[in-house]
Amino acid sequence: MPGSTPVSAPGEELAAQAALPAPARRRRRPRWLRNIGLIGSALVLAAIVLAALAAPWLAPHDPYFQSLNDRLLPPYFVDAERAVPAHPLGTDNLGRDYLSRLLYGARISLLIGFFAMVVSGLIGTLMGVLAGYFGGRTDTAVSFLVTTRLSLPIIMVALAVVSVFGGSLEVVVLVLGFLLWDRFAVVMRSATHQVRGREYILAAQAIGCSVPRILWQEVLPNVLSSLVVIASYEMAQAILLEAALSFLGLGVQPPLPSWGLMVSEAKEVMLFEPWMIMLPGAAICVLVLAINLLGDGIRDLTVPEGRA
Amino acid sequence: MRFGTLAAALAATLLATGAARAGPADNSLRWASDSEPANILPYYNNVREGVVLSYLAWDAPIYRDPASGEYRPHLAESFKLIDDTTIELKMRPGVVAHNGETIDANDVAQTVNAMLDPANKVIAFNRISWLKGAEAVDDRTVRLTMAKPFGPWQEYLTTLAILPGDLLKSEGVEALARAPVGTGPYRVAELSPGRQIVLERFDKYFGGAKGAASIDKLVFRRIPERNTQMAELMTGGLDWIWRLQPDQARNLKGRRGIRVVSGETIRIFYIGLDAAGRTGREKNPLTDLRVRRAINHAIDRPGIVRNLVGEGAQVLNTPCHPEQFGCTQEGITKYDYDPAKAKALLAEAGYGDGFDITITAYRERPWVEAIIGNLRAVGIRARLNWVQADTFSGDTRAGKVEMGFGSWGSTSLYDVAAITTYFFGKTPDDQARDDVVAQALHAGDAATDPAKRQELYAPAIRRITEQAFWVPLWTFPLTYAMNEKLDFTPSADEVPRFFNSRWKQ
Amino acid sequence: MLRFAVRRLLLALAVAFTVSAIAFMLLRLSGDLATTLAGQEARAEDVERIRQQFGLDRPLILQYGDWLWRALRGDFGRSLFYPESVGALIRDRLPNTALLASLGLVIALGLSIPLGMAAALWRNSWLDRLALMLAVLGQAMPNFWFALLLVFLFGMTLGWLPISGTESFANFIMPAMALGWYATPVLMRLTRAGMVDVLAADYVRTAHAKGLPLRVVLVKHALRNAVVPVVALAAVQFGNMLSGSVVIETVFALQGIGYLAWESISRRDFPVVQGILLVVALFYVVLTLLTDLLNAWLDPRIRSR
Amino acid sequence: MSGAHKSGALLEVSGLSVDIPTEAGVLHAVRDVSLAVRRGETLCVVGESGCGKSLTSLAIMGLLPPSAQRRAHRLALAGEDLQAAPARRLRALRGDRMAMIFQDPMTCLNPAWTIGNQLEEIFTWHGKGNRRAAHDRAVALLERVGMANAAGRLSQYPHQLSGGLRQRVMIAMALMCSPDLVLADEPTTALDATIQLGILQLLAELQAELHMGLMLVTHDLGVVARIADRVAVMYAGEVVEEGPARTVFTAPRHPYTRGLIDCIPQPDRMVPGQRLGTIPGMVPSLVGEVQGCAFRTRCAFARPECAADVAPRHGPDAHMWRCVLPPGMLERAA
Repeated sequence: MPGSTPVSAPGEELAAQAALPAPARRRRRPRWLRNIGLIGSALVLAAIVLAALAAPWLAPHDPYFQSLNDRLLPPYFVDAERAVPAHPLGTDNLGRDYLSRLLYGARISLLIGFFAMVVSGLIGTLMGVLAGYFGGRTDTAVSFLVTTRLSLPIIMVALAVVSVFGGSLEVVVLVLGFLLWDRFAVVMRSATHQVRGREYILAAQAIGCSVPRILWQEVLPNVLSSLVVIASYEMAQAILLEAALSFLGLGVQPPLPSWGLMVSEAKEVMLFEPWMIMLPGAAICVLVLAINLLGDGIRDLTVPEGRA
Repeated sequence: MRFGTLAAALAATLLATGAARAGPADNSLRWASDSEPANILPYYNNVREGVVLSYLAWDAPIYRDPASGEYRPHLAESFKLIDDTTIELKMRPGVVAHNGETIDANDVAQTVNAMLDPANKVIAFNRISWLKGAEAVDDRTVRLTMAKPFGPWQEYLTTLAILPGDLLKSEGVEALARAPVGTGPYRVAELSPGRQIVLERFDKYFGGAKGAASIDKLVFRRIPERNTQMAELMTGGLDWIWRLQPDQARNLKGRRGIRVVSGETIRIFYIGLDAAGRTGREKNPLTDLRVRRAINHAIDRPGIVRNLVGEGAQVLNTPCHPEQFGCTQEGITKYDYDPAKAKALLAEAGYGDGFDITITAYRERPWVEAIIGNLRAVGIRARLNWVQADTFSGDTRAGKVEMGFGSWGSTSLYDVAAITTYFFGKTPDDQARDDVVAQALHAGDAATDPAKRQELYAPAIRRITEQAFWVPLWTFPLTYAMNEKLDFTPSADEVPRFFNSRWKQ
Repeated sequence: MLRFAVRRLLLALAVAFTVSAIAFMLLRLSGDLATTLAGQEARAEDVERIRQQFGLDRPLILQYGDWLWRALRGDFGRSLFYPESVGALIRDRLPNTALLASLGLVIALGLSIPLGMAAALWRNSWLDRLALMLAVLGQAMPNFWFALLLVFLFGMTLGWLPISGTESFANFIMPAMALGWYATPVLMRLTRAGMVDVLAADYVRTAHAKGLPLRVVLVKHALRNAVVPVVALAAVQFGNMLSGSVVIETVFALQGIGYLAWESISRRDFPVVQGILLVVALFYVVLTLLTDLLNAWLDPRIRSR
Repeated sequence: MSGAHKSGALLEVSGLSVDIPTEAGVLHAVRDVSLAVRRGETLCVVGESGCGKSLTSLAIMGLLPPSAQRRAHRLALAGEDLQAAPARRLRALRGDRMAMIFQDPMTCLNPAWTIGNQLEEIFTWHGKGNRRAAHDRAVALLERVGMANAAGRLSQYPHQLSGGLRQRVMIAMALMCSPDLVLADEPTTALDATIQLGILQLLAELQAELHMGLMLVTHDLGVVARIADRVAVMYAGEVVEEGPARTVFTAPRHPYTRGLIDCIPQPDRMVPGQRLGTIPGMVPSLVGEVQGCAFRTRCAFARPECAADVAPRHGPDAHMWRCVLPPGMLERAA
């Protein structure tokens, strides 16, 4: 290990020092403003959300307008000679403007990623915390549910759901939400389990704190970092899984574009026209990176200074 | 300089891998497809690869020459109708199966009767369901009884693969499926579903109409991912792949050592319309002839064919492939691409503002999207209902489909009976339910005189186009990519005949 | 301990049969088996005949009951498509997927634990950022894309590894890389999060004060406490790899259980689906059991409860 | 700072500063601290929370958080310069020649390993002997620190022990390699008042018995009076007074020390466990430049010259203080 930096806790004294009343302290910008990752990711995320909202005004073309004679035009950065000014990012296999589809696709991907993550997060966290905290029968019941869920292949559930309900945005969100909660549950269970025996939880119990209050105040902050990691991961998962579902006909209905769907569509020509998969792929990467950094930033804010 | 060396090294590796695995060296052929028959017995699968393998490892009494379209005696020396429902086959003497068993009239009778036995749970029913039974008259003569007078009997006879009767009786169907024995030009040397099926040339093959095979060994691999197939082809791990999309074909074409061939097939694409109003929709636009014609005019078939379907495809105007027996192209109504006319027809029908409709589909999504785009342009707001193939069939039969985008390969049969009667003969799949059409088609099916059949079918075909019951879209070209040293001729029935292929020196 | 294990196994059986009932319903809801069996170009009357031959026209509950009754006696039936028993099919394909998933897990842990530790040690350094980027790239890149990039690099350009097939060990390297790469991000980030918390713990400072070598402090004292949630998740990831390696098996044409499951689901070969689900459910339960045991070993406080 | 007593000192600290960059600016947490501990001597460092006493001990051990910056004129253990020593050498010294006992025994033991394992590893890693020897030593020390069934305890996990027992384990752990110097950072603060005394007595006994240097960081003046040879009083990151315990108690020269002592009725007969009294006012911020005597804002005797830096003054008996007040000013008004 180069530098051989001993990494250790600064100890309580440091925290005490930092928390000293400071009449002489200069006025500084609030703490969150100085976290570059946080600001950067928030800005990127805001930009994506804005682009999604303003797609009708930003998009140079109707994202549904096809022109078979102009299909598979390359973007400028790939082949400046064949590219045309009307389609700076090229066109897809039906001659639809790729930039416009990317902008409109942001809407679907954001909606699906966010809400599917929220739904699965709520279910998974609740189950995991209950199982980890109460143990015993509750734990058995939850592991029964988790194992049942894990044993059911997503595709099978999706096929059945689409046959019964048909495909729509709401169905996609719910299907993904009900399918992706397992990681939340598993991680929350073991994290809660670990935290449960700690003295401060016992102490909180001993002084008669109500159980939900203990869970909310003591357990959640302790597992927040794991939670943020899983949440950002699941959001990316939801966005990508939507692509797979779209191909089964469960996803959003065409010609509505989503990034995941665009990635899947580009697969057929990825050996020859790699830019087609790279553009929506990069969009997903940027979105997920922003979500991750935002998660890290928020986490750093919630942990006392000097610790996180 | 260093990059040059590196590139040279890479090229050398590439070539080395290619040389080590390519087919010409050991006179073998490695081919791959995206699906495979779970059960290799001809009567127990319904995938195209299964048909291909059945041609390689088994034989039928007669063989249809893909070039001339002629029916030639194969396992049988001669074949004839002795009455409306009885076929008599004279079997070729001295044919042996891969296990050495002699194949004669008894095997034909045993095969037919065993496959008709419900206990054997045949899946590819259309190979056999036109027959009622078979009886061996002597060792070389067998009589097949048809369920009813059936015009295209010769065509169907080409798919009646003969299994070794003794083995079938002693081992049972399942054991035979695991250790298959046939009479074909190749014998199954290794059967490992999911991995590979290895066929080796059968040296005692009788030849017949198929002729003697040239390539020693055929290795079939199921590779579901097209990109992987192309990668294997480009590095010499495979010698032959098919079902390439036009964009893939275009890009593969320039590669060294690779030949891309497109071939017409008798598979067609169509949109079925709820002309009889079976969906029960109120104020159903599809029951209006003007709307059906408008839809026909609205779809830019030439444009889609040129840009998306690819080389070898042609615009289709009839509810059958022009190559199929009875599929007249004379006197039919053609609908050219004319959005203005489509709009006018819609306005005339009272749909000046267009209407909403569902289009159900299960394959070729980009094509469907292109069609939806065309329909939008004339005001028809089509919503895609993407389903599985079985749901598509089921829903169509249940009369739940408004517009159904489908494809039909007529099980490679060159006869209108395998397609038009299926869709317009008052069958559950018949969305038009037109008595005139259905009667004409059934009469044509039952007749056995070819000229008479032609005459009976023609008015039905004309009426279907005139009434615009369907939107015939285009024919489907198959695109193959292969090692350029392979001598391979595609055939329109979607059955690559590797027993006629060889390696060029 | 034994009671614990027995309870887990009972749970496994409960899960297996719940899953089998749900699966049966779902498969029937999602399409028509007779039509699939008969094939796309079969006549409607042929479909009906097949429906009768296979007994698919009987009430669903009877069909399920039949299957269950035989399954309870250890007979999981025969595939409706393959001329094989379900057991033989699974025996044939499970080892390939198990090897693939194990390799994938080894790669994932081999990448994620050191990277996650390094990222936690040098927090907010370029290394941390790089690891985060890799993680994001890993989770935002569709796995077929990454798999095909591997094919392009190692299979086509370098020619080091066979592109597809199941023939040799070399065939498993690229698929395992793709599978492992896919599981790495979340494990790595979880390791990092755990390490960040643990590195701030007093007992790690104690370990430093004891003058132990850095690697002992990091591995024995820090990592061991940080990996508890990682282990739990790794088990889930392993399970997911086992049943969810469809895409990878598709790209690399690997003869495994994932593809078999997918294929059987899409053509409603329910005896095979049921068999696979049963195996997967049992596997998850065993995996959870092992995870709990491992975590109990890692964290004695869990044990005493 | 008469060098006389420092020659041959076990621990020499001179001009030690610790700066911590915070978002508000650089926090001068420890400022120009000089201390010395001789073999067989107990130095008590006293002061309020946040005065930098714990950071001082962490700085000596080299266990500061990575962001903290340590500077010193001299930092030496038995004559060996700790600042110049490479990381490897420091690790060899830590645990072996100098050991530390932390404040909270509840969190300082690794929950994942047995007591025995954690005791033995320090012995074996420092090459003191094989596992057998480590085991015997661990049993002997646990017995010595007053744990019944010592051999049985070795296979127990920390969570199975009470806080008092855990601190005894921590003490035993510190002693595994017979260090020359033990730094104890408020070792009893986290414990029940009833067992604090026992632990401290144990520490004092062991110190005498093993003839170690002991630096005890505490805010318990009762402890100081009882076991200290020398006392260092810290305020706002600075040592404001340092000297032999008796001298400091009887004749303090810094008003802060006086204040501390005044909060206790009878310094000579101090009740153990007694907390420091309160002095009105607030500790100033140590962020940014700190000029002059930090205590002047709370000092009843503050004068204009207190705003300038105050040089340390030295009395006989190696007594040091940082105050401009002339002698006699702080005599008790009683």
